[in-house]
Amino acid sequence: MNIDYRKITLDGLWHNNPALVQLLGLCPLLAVTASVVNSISLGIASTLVLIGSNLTISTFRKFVPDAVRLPVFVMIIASFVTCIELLMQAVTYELYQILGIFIPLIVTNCVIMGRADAFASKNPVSASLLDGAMMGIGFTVVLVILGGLREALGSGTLFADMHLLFGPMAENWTITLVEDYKGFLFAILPPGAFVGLGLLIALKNIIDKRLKDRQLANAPIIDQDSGTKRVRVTGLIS
Amino acid sequence: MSAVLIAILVLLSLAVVFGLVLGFAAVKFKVEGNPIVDQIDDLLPQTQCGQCGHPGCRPYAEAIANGEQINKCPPGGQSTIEALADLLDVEAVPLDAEHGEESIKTVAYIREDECIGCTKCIQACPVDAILGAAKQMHTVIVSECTGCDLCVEPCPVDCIDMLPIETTLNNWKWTPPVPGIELIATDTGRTITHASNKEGTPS
Amino acid sequence: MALIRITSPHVHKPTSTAGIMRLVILATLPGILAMTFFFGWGTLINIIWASALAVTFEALCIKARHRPLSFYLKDNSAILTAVLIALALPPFAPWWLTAIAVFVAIVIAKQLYGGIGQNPFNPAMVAYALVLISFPVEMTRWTAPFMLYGEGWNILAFTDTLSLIFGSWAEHADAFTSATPLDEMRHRGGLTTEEAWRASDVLANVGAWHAVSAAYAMGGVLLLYKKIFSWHTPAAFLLSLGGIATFFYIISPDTYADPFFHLTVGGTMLGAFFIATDPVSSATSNKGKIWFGIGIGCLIYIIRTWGNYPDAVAFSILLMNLAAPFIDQYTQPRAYGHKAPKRGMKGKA
Amino acid sequence: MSKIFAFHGGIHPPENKKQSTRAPIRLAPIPEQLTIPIQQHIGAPAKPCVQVGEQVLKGQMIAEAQGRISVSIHASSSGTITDISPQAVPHPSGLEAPCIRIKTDGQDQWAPHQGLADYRSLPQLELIDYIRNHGIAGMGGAGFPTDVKLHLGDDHIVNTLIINAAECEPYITADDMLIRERAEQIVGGIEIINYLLNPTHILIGIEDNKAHAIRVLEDALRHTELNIDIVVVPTKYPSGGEKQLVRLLTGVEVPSGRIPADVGIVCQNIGTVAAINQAVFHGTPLISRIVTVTGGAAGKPQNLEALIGTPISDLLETAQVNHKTLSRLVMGGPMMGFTIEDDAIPIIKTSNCIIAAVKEEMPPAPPSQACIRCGLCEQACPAELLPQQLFWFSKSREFEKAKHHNLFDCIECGACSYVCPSNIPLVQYYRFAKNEIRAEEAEQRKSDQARQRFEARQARLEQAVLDKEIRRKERAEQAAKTQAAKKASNETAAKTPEDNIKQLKTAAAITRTKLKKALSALEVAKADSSDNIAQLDLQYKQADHAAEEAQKALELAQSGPQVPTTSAAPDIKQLKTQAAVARTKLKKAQQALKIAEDKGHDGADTLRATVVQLEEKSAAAQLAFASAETSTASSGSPLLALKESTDKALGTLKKAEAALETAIANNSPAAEKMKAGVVKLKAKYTEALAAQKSAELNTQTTSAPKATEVPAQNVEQQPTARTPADLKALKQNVSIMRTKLKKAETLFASAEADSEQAGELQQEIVRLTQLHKDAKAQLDAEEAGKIKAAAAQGIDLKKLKIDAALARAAVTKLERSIKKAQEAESAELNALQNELLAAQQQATQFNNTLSQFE
Repeated sequence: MNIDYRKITLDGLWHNNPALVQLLGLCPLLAVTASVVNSISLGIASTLVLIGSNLTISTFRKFVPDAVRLPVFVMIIASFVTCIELLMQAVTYELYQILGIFIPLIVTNCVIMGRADAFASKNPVSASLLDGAMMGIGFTVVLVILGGLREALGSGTLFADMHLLFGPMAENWTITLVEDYKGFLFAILPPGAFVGLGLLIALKNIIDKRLKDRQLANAPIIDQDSGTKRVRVTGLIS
Repeated sequence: MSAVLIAILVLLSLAVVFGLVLGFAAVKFKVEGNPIVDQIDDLLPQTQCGQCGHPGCRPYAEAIANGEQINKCPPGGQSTIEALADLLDVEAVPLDAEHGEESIKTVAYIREDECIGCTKCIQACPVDAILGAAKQMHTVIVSECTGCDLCVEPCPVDCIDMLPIETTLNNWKWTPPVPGIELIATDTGRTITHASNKEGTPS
Repeated sequence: MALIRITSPHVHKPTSTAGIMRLVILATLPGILAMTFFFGWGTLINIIWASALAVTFEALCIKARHRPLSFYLKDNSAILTAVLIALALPPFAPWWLTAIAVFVAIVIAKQLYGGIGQNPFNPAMVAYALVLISFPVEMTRWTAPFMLYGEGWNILAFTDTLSLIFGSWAEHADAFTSATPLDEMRHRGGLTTEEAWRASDVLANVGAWHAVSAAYAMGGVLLLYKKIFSWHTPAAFLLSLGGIATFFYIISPDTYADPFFHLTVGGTMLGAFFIATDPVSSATSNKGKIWFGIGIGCLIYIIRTWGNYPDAVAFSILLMNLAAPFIDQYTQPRAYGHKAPKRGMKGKA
Repeated sequence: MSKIFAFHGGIHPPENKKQSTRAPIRLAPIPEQLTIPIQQHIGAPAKPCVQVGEQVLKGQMIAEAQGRISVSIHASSSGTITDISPQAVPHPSGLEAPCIRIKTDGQDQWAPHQGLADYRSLPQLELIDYIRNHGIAGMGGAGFPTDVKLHLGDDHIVNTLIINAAECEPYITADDMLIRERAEQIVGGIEIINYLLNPTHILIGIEDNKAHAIRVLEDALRHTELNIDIVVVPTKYPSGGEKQLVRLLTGVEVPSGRIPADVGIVCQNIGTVAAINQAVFHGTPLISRIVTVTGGAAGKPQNLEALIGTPISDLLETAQVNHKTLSRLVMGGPMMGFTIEDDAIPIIKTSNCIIAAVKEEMPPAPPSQACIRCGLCEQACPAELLPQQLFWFSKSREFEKAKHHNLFDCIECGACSYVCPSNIPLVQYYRFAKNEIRAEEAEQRKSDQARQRFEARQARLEQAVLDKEIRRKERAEQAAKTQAAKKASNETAAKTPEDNIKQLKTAAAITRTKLKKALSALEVAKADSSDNIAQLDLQYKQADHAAEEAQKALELAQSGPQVPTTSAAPDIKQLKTQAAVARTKLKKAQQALKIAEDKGHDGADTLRATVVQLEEKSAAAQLAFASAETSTASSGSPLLALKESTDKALGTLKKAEAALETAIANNSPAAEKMKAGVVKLKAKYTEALAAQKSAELNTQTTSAPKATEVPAQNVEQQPTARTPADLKALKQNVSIMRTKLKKAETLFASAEADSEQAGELQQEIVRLTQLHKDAKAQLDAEEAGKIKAAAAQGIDLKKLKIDAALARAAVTKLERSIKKAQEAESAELNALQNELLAAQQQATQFNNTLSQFE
């Protein structure tokens, strides 16, 4: 079987981006993207689970009967999420507390379930692994951009509290965009996340349209071989 | 260790219970056939023209149900594509030009003094809308003709024309009003084409 | 003689959307005058500033959407939105606050949804709610009526007001700010209503608020008379609010404010006559309008009395805007020749 | 006074009615040309019952009702029918529809007509038929045939009759003026309807802006015994809508999708009522109506009584319309009327108003803005719909939802469009949506039908394949059995009838050969007169031979009654042919003789002798044929042999033609000769056909008298009828008989007193009638035969045409393939081009021959 790795990569990052195109996993996406650090941590956690689950499911895909695949997938995903949760408790306890319920909620993240069912259960291990990684990265990127947007608008900073994730060396990563910023509460609140995501999707559509237009302008006009496909319904009465 | 054991046991028993439920459901709610084919077939224009690459409308309906593109039916045109998109909950795509273009509705007309009575068109007509016999001149039952133009090609003397259906007082239709100025460049498409072939309503 | 084919009807009532909008704007005049009289030039300056911004934003959006500019600008809807926002904001709201509000109203709440006639929410109220949530401090800085009047009824000069709005607010802010009667009533600590009335300066001056409300009501009655909107929404709105207030007032006059208070302070009258009656975002049928009004009235009382915010007209109207399509589905009038009205929606939603 | 029940919505557009009520109703002048559409009503179009060129009188029926829902149409004035063809008719589409056009003669001469002295003496059904025949259709709007509404008494209980005089549309005052000036007609009409429907309650609904009319009507109603209530309703559009008026006057709503009769109510327009009165009391059909001609461009706005079919231009002229300021011509009211582009469009039964508007009074609609859901349309809708919802659904083509929102309860009154501040053409959207829904439904029906037919066809084909398989097996079995049977017994087949036929065929072939020879002889004779004698001698011999053979065949036929008729019949045919041939030869010989005599040849004597002999032979052949004919009964398939011979001739002809083609293609020098040969062959073929024809003729002539059992003297009297193709004689015969019969009849009439003579005469008349009848029958049969013969000749042309078409098609196909070959730069190009040349030649050849024949 011929696997198009380039296509898988591009799909995950852009064409079939889980957050911007598939609109999956919106619950954590909208809830935790108030700051960059939250976004990064949730993104990484989701990506790890995604890679792990895709790998496992792809490996065992031939042994799982179709009728019971969903319970099996849930089991696998739940195991990985539990691992991640325990890991975060151990390493970044503060962050774990901030993200709270959204870490366990990764179990129900549609991105992971969706990729498991749509891709990993039908494709070989290497492709699934790449797909999990790319989908995860695509998801994380959107999370981070949205988080940055909201953090900048809402509290006038960027990369605040990064030490929660990266340890003491990240203490002074914080960038203050506007001194003495009063804060724009709307951006921090969930409605701001909705508006922000909407704008991001719009932006992606604009870029896509531009790309397509350019492609059309450059593409040579291919003469279509038309009218060859017609099939006669009726034959001779013999 | 006992905690792990208990967990495993609990999961096992859950698996057994749900497995039974699943097994029961698989037997009890088994779906026979595919009802969607009938629904798709209902939306297709039934011209049986074969332009989609299938021998008739029903085979195409079956193909659509199995995931074929919905834009291969020129007689149905954009409205059929939209109805199908609506039914199947997929995105409406423009008509595939490879299978032909949407044109005005026509019916076959046999120039009767040129007909030599070869019966080739009778054999070609999928809906038995041509009347005639060997060595006798043929004629088309206009009310039954679907305009599929399958009869045109077999005619050895090229005496069949596809004539557009004439507008009379009985089948005349009001033209849609020109959408106001609220129309923007990006939502042209269908509405514009509808508007372009009309005359005289307020603009 | 060039005869053309035109479909009937061939005559048309000389009304226009722009005319309706203009009339509504005119109907806000008594309210504007009253506000100016009691709270100084700030309201007027805000209206002008907001209108200028609104027209600019509207024009930019229309251009960006490749639509005919003058055709859309002529319908006066942007100015009406701006006037309503300016009336709802505190008279000395800083310039950027008004700017954000107008931007949200015109760009996000109206044009992004498809422009005039397409917005599910009242743009002015979306903007108001957004700035209220985002900038609680600025939004509660009202002035007390007559506070700007110095000795011998000299109102704070126009230029001073300008610098107050466009200059740095912080320097003067505390000199002028005061809570609204609803704030006072809500944050009165453990006092009974009776005690609150006696204790609060703001509540003592509540007459000015009553006057402003009366001015709005006047404009509303004018629109009613002109048949710009039907009586259903405002009547249902005011009656339900009054009814609930009366009910609770009778149960416990000490805990709950009297119905008259509820009807005549805050944005009640402005909401009842100018915002809830916005046809685009409200229910359609007469019956639907009644339910719509009742919903707003009830929500206002609930939020004012038990919610976090002292006034609730904006939230209530937005919530009911959300419910309007649903109400429409279930309040279709019975058509001629039908036994019962049809309910709900057939076909795919 | 009855109570008034309000209906929801409605609007108050400016009335503009005063302008046209100042002057009394005036008769419009009779136009030069009347254009009367054959469909002026709902239902089936009437069927024209006049011919172009026919003279018609005023009030004469020119198209009769067809089917239950239809009304007849009458000439509006006397004149000549000039045309029955599609003309522009009053319809929003501006399309054309079949119309009868009458060129008036200015006499305006009435056809005899008479009213009913006492309509109560007629049964109700007959009275309704009477009304239907007088072309009464609803004059308010839709033009529903009135008789159908009056017929309702049978399956509905009618308790209320509503006379609609509301006339709610602005500008229109036709009904208003009708009441003012002709109230007594209305009362009379109501009495007639009352007799037909027998309602318990009669209401006249009239808007309060017609004070004068109300007064007149009240006065008029004093003279009637009926209990009629005038209900004055407030002026509001559309209170004249049927459903709205029903609601206004009775408080009852007509259920959705039903008619008022379902709730016991019948509505009639006041104009219709007056028309019924005129029809019943005066016998005048509906040929004119009152039309309001008004509008800003009209110099003298007024009501005109115009003939149905009058072009609008005439009315505009009468009302002094200023064509410079006229910007829009509306037929009907400003709310529901439609614009017309052509002022030659005629007035029809439903045309109540023509508005010649100036630009200021009906300005072009400004561009529509976005809907702001202001709800004004909903407040105005008289059907209590949600116009803005319907608008969204119609615009986005969500017709299912539009239907759910009661789109089909919309009466298209236009009130919503009138009030819309955003100038949205709401009602236009609804009309469009209704149209689309109806079209979609029709399409759905059609596609269902197509599916059924397709499936039926598939099933049939499958069945056919199966059947064939079964038959094949059966045949195989059968064959095996026969094989076995053959082996068992060596049987000999009796082929007597077949032999007989073969013989006859040979005979026919021989005759044909002779014919050919005779022809060539004739040609040669023409070319060279000196060789006359020898040629004629040859002819004589041939004729002799033919006659002998005919004699033989005759003997065979006579002596063999045991021979089956099927085989004997062709024999007779042949005899006939031979007789005919002999006659022809005789004639030719006579001609030759004449020429010879003129030229003073010595051979003239011999020729003369030949002619005499030929005469004898011819007579003998004729005799033989006649006797053969009388001896055998004719049967169904006597033409077979002849047909076969014609087919053979055709075959030869075709072969020759093919040969000719190849010759031409090869540029052979013999081509010219061959061409001549082909022409000859064609002639021969034509002759064979003619023979066949005459044979057919004979069959008929012989069968006719036999079928009618002619008395003996009749046969004696008409021996000429026996000779074929003597149409003239037959005709004469018939006319003689007719004259005789007439004479006898007159005699009989004058001699009535004398009973004895009368008896005799009567017998004579009976006999003569019989004779006349027979002669006529023969003549008819003869003529029928002729027609058939003509058809037979047609076959020839047909075949040729087919060949020509095939050749043409071949040329086009070749051209196409050459094109392809050119594109592909194929090596076959040369070969193809040659082929094309040949095909083209062939095609031209055919075309030439074809043109000779056509």
